[in-house]
Amino acid sequence: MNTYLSLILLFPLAGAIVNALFGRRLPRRVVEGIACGVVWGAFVCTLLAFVDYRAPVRVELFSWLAAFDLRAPVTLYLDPLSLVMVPMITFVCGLIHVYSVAYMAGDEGYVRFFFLLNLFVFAMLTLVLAENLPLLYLGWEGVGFCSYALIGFWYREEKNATAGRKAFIVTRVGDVALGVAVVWMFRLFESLSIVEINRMGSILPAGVVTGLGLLLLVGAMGKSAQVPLMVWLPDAMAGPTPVSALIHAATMVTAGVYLLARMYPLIGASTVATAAIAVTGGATAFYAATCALAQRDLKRALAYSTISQIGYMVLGVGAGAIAAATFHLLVHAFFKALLFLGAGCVIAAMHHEQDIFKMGGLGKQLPLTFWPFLAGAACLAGLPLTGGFFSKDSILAAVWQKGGALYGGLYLLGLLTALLTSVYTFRMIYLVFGGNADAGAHGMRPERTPSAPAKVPAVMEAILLPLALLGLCGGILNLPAYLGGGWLDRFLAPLAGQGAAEATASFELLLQAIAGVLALAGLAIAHYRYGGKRRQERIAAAAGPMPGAVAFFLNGWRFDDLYRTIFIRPYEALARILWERVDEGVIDDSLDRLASSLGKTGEGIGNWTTGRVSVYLLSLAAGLALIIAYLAWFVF
Amino acid sequence: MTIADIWSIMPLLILACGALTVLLLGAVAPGRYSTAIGVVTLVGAALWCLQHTPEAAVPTLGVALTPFARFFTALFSLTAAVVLLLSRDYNERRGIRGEEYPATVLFAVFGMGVLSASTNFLPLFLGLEGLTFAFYFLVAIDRERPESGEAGLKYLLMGAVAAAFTAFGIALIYAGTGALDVAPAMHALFREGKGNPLLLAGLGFLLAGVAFKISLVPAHLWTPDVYQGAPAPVVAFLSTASKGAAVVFLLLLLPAAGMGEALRIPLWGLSLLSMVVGNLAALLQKNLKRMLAYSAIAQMGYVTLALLSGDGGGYGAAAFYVVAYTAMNLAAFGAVASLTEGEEFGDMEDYRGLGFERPFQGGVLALAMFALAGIPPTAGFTGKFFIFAAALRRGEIVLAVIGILTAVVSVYYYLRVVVNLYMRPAEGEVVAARGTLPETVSLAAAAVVILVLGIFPGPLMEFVISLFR
Amino acid sequence: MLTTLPLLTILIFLPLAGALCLVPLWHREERVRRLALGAGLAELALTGWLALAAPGLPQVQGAPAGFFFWEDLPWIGRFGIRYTVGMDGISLLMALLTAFVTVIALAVSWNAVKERVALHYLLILVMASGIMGVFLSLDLFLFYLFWEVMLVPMFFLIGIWGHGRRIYSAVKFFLYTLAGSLLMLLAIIGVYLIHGTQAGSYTFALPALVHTQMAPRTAGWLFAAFLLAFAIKVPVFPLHTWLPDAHTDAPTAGSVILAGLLLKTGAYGIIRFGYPLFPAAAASFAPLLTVLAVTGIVYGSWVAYAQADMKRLVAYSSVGHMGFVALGIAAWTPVSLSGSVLQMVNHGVTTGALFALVGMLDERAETREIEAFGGLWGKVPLFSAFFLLFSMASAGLPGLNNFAGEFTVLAGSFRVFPLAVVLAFVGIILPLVYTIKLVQQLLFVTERRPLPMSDLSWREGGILALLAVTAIYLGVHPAPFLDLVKVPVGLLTGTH
Amino acid sequence: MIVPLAHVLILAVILFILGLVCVLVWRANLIMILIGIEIMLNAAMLVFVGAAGQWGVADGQVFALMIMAITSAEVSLALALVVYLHRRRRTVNADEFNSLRG
Amino acid sequence: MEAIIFYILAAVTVIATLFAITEKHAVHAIVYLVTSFFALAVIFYLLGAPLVAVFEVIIYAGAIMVLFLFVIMMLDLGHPEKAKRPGGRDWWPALLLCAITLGAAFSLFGAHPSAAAAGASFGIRDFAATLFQRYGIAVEVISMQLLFALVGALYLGRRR
Repeated sequence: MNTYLSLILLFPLAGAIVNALFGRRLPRRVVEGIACGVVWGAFVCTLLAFVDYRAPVRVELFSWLAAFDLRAPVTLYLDPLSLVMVPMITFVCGLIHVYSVAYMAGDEGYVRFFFLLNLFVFAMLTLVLAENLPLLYLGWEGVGFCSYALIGFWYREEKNATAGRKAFIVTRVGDVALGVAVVWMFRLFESLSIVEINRMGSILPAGVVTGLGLLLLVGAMGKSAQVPLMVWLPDAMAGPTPVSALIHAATMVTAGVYLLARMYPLIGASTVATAAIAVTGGATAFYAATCALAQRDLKRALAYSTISQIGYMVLGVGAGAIAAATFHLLVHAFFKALLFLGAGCVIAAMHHEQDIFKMGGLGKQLPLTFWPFLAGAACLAGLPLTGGFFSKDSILAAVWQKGGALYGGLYLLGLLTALLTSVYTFRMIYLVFGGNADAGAHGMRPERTPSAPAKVPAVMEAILLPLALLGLCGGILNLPAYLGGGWLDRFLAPLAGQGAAEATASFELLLQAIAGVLALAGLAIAHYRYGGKRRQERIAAAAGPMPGAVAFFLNGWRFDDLYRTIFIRPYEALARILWERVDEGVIDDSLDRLASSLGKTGEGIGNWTTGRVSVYLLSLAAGLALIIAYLAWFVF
Repeated sequence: MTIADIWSIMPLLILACGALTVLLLGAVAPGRYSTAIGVVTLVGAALWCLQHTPEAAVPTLGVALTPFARFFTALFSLTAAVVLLLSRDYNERRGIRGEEYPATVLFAVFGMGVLSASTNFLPLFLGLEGLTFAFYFLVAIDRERPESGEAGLKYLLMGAVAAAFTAFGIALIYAGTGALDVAPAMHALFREGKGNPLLLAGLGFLLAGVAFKISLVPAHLWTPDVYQGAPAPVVAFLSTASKGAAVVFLLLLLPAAGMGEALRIPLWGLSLLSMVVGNLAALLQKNLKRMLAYSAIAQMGYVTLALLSGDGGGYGAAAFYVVAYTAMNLAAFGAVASLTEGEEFGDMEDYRGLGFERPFQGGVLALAMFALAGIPPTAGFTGKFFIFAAALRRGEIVLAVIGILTAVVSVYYYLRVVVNLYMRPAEGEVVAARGTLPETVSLAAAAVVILVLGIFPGPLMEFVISLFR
Repeated sequence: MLTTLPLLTILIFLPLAGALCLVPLWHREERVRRLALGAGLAELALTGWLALAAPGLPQVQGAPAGFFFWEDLPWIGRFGIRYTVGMDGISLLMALLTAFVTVIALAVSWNAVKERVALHYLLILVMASGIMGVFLSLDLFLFYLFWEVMLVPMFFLIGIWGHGRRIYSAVKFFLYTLAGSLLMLLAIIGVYLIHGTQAGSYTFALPALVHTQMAPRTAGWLFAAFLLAFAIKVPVFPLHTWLPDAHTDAPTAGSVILAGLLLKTGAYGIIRFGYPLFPAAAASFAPLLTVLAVTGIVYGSWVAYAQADMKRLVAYSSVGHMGFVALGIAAWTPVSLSGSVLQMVNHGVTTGALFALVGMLDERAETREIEAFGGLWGKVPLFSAFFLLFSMASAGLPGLNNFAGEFTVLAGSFRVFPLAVVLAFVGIILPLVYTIKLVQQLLFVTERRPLPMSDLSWREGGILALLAVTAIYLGVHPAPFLDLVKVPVGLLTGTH
Repeated sequence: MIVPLAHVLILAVILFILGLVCVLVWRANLIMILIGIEIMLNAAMLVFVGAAGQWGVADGQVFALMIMAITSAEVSLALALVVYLHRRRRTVNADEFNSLRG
Repeated sequence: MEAIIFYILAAVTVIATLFAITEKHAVHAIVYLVTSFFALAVIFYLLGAPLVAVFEVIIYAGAIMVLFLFVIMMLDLGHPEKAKRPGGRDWWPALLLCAITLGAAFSLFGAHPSAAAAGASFGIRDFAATLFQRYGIAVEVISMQLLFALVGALYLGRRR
């Protein structure tokens, strides 16, 4: 087991190092081979570990930070939660690596790309497998760095680089909270081990737990793009599409959920904290869904949907449904990776055109893309019996189960969001794949775009299939109780702590029915608005001026502008003021002034030496007078 | 006067005879061997002082070559020897000819020797006046430059007035005690009450007179003019030996008197003013020698601080600092002298790039600047360290803090020299002289002393302290 | 047995001896370079050997606990001044850093310095001696001597080979640091006298002086003087303004040494002398120091953001990073102190590397304006990779060195100053903000101005690779270093 | 002693002050400055002589004699210098020698 | 009797000196000064110092003052129309300082306990013994100094 665990990490790390050091001297195929090979190697190890798994294990590899009672060795911990994460990560990563080989075929920076991708896998696995918080933090920041570097992968475009920078900084804001939480926990427990902290959590007063919970929540907000730290994710779509699929859909962005789930035994004790988590999740889900409604960029729409879905997961955690949240996390990883990869195919076919209003008719031209994409969309919209349906529903059920006005309201919000999800999902489908390919004939398409879609490499489309299968059938991972109960629920039972009470089968069925109906209603609405002929009208309308509400949603409720006004501008202005006014103007200048005034004084004193000897004599006599006068004064 | 008496004051006689020999020889063979004879005489006197231990001091003559006297006589002799070595080629370049110069230097050292050896106010006064008198002449010796004469005049007028102060002060002390011997007079000073008023008045006049010699504010104003006007080797001599002798003057008086409050406050004020005024006025000086003059004022403020902290070991510190200061100023003015080709380099700007063009002289000048600034490992640092240690031990915290702060300020102007030497490129052709052998030897000697005293101050300090037991 | 040699003395004076050996070769530049580098490497080898051998050695007789090496000779008897040098874990770590950074500094000036080569190398070696002396002295007088000696070569380095307002910066650097240290000199004498009157025997030896009893007021004043001197060196806000000027205008080697070593002497001084001599006063000053440290962290990083000159940017970043060191010291818990010591090393490596990188750019493009660059990634990938690596290290990416130090500091300080730690965490974002702004401007987007640019030479690559390996090693496995300082830190903080 | 020593001292100090006033006031004339110095020295001599009479030892008189000798040396050199400078500058106004200053 | 003469002479000295220092003609000033010195010489005599008195007349009044006169004439400074008395601005700082010094000195002298001891008188023999036995070295120094005064004066007087 130790070997497997170490190898899971070592494989991608070795791949990254080899590619970093020698990649530029190796043939392209070798680089690609190494990159993919190590990830699949890790996947194999994961499977072996899975098979071998009996009980939670911890493996201490070597010491990292060690100063007195501060101990943070590199220790891996495999428990059910990480055990379900690791296969998903390695598998999706493996697929996406392969996909990338094709997607990046024409790019010169492949060495850097694969190096970063491998490094990302390593960091992500470290995050998941970490036994102590600093190590988790290492992975946490590591994925952040890779995300940054990959978003800005096409660094020549300023927009891309800026998007990467934004992602890094915004997530860093969350990281600060996480960091504070970590050192606070160290202060409280004299330990950094997650296992120990979770075990000892119950001894803390509620207020402290709430504080820790809120800090962790803020940490999760950053990484998982929850309100109000969600602004970076839509921009992060500037990266290559496989990156979006891997990092900004399937794996990294769910790290926040993972963190909350990981620490749930500690923070679950605080109702305030869990409520805050739930509210964050619910609000985010709704917010992102509304934004997704108005997006024109395919990837941005998907990005908002990701935010929204992660909102569900966080909501689930907030409702104490760790298993449900994890379930949704897994399923979402599959179908969202699928959607992104499909989008990648579309974009490749469209010569890197991403505006959905300029697409159309692709369903016929790219059937191998269309059908898996549709499967993914069905999952996303939560059409009944897809994986997404079950997972999303288990979360909603848990929320309902929690009861009370707050959770009741959140449940309703979740339902509304589900409806919206369905609407925007199928809006996307209709706009991208519906209609005719010769939409350009109507003069809406810029002339430079060739009407015929490019050829999409077969590998890319082939990758979509297993993902589509997993997404559609993901439900069997955790079937509802009335269908025999979920494997995941049982598997994760030790973690869940005080899990939600089991609902009765009939009641659960009822809830699922409501959700299913809503999803279908969404489909209907989408069809009504974007199906058939009306599709063209919408496209025509979109070319005109936008109504205020649409623009509001398109721009993500104008959070970017808000942050620019209240954070970025003041920050930059203050930086300048601090430098020019305070640092140079006050602190340094006061010294310079002191110096020059000393110099002036000195020159003044120097003027005493007038060159006229009579003054000198007078001064000498004055000295005498002073001394004698003092002595006379002293004697009396 | 017996043979033993003569034997006991042999160094003084050597100096006097040397001076006369040079003078007489000048009449026979003008300007041939005068420097050589002068140097030999001085070194001989110094060696005699250091080697020979007279059986007993002979107080009847009013002089006693105590270890204290022999030490300082040797110091002044060696200083003068270095000055003579520095002067030879300088004078040649500047057209100062004749045996008067070396003879007068010897006479000045003779005066210093008498001063250091005095146990009585009469020789003390005569020694002081004798050496000052020699400097009236030395300062004005460069007839090519009108400034030299002007400087001489200023020095003379101030010196004469100060001499009158001193004489009147001694007269009052004599009137108060009826004795001219130093020790009993000084012991009587604080014997009763706050101090004997007549003696205090006398000491007040004396202090005002000596303040001129040490160039303490407010009697300092002649210093920049004289330093600028006089030839560099003379300034080297004036700023070291002459000031040293004046400090010796106080060192002969103060330990016997003890540091009563009546004495402390005036010294306190003089020290404070000198440190502040000297350091501030030097800051933006454009002329190197004037700058060094102000620096000398400040340095003497530190010495005064040591003097008034005598009970805390300050006398030893002051004596040590005199030695250190001698080496530093010899190096500084020696470098200036040896760089002089034609007109002296007055303006700081003239020194641009010389650190590289004339590495040895420039290096010594820079070393001297760092030493004067009190940067280790130089004599300037150890000297200041001893002074401040004494001051703090005596409880002079305020003055010590002010002294340290002004020392920080002082670093600026010392660095300016270094900056010009090394960090600004020379403009045009460099006209500075390349050092001759005697100059190189003397500069090297000064530099070695600066460094050795900076690293191993122990033996000298030990010895100097033993002088005050 | 080799350990019977006066190893510490050799360690201190080996670079000086090397410097003196340069004199006969004055104008043979290639030989001068080789010889100087040889001396630096010899020093590094010796230090490395000591580091390996030290933990196994028995306790030296007559030395305080925790010291591997100890040499003690009389020097100025009357004043109780002794030549006392000793090496414990902290000094050892600092000695390693000194030797390492010296080698880097020697190597980076290989091509950058074309004029007065011998003098340049001589000054670096002299400075190495001085700094080594600072880290090893345990007699306050000796310490002070080295403390000031090391200023002089740096003054010349900045003034002669610097850029921009080099003279202003050199003089400012010198005066600023001297202002603090001269007051410290008074305080040193004060402690000496107080101890002397109490114990009856006067001495400057640190182990004896730490037992001095002092009135709180006196101790407060004396500590303030010590703190001022050290805080200027660290530098602690608002005493930092010499630093941007000095760093910016110094030649590359000068910046590397300034950032890598000179700043550390300040922090080292507080740890070694300030706190142990005046524990009570230090405790009462701790809140103030904390406030200043945190202000420095936030402020330095914030101001760095506005910089247009990249060297200045890195310089201000130093203010921020050293704030962590100060914070760890102020908290004075075992963990935070270990973190501070580690952070000192880390900052030396990271910022030294950044200065080296900026220097290399400056050498090529002859400008340091951030605006002038762009798209370097496409033109000089190797350089860019290193730049990114060290930028990330500077931004505190875990797995790289700075994180290890900063985290340890923060974890250790939280116990004492929770609020300050929270604010300092905010200070963790800010380095990222300016770092990636810099990275973006330099490496990404496209070239703004055509600049002559060539990728790293073997020598430069080697230097950076060495630094990179060190940075990663320190980031991944700092435990040996933390173990090294464990005993001394335990003794200092009273936990064993 | 024919009069108390204090009276002699008072006379001396008055003389001394008069000499000092002369030195300080006559900035325009080197000769007068030198004369002022002579007056001051005479005051010192008066104290010596008076004190010697008071204490009955000859030292004071010897000192007075020495002062006289010193004065003559000083005056001769000073006047030589005055003549020397007068040859160059055609003035005996002390304040006109101000090329060195600052 | 002698005391009265002393006070008269003292008054003469002071007044003559006062005239000397306020006189704008240098030659006149020197004449006043010679008067003052003569009076002083008599005071010296009264105070038991006949030798000093004699030297005062010979050296001071006779030699030094004549030297002054020589120089005044040599440099052609004897023209009263060129001479200028110091103005008011020259006077007041000097007077202020001197007044302070004078007052302080007076008060210090006043505080001095008057010594009762009236010393024995001594003759020329004692004086000579003191001079040459006790202060032999002083004579040496002073002779050297006179020699160098000569050297200096000659050097400065030498024409280029």
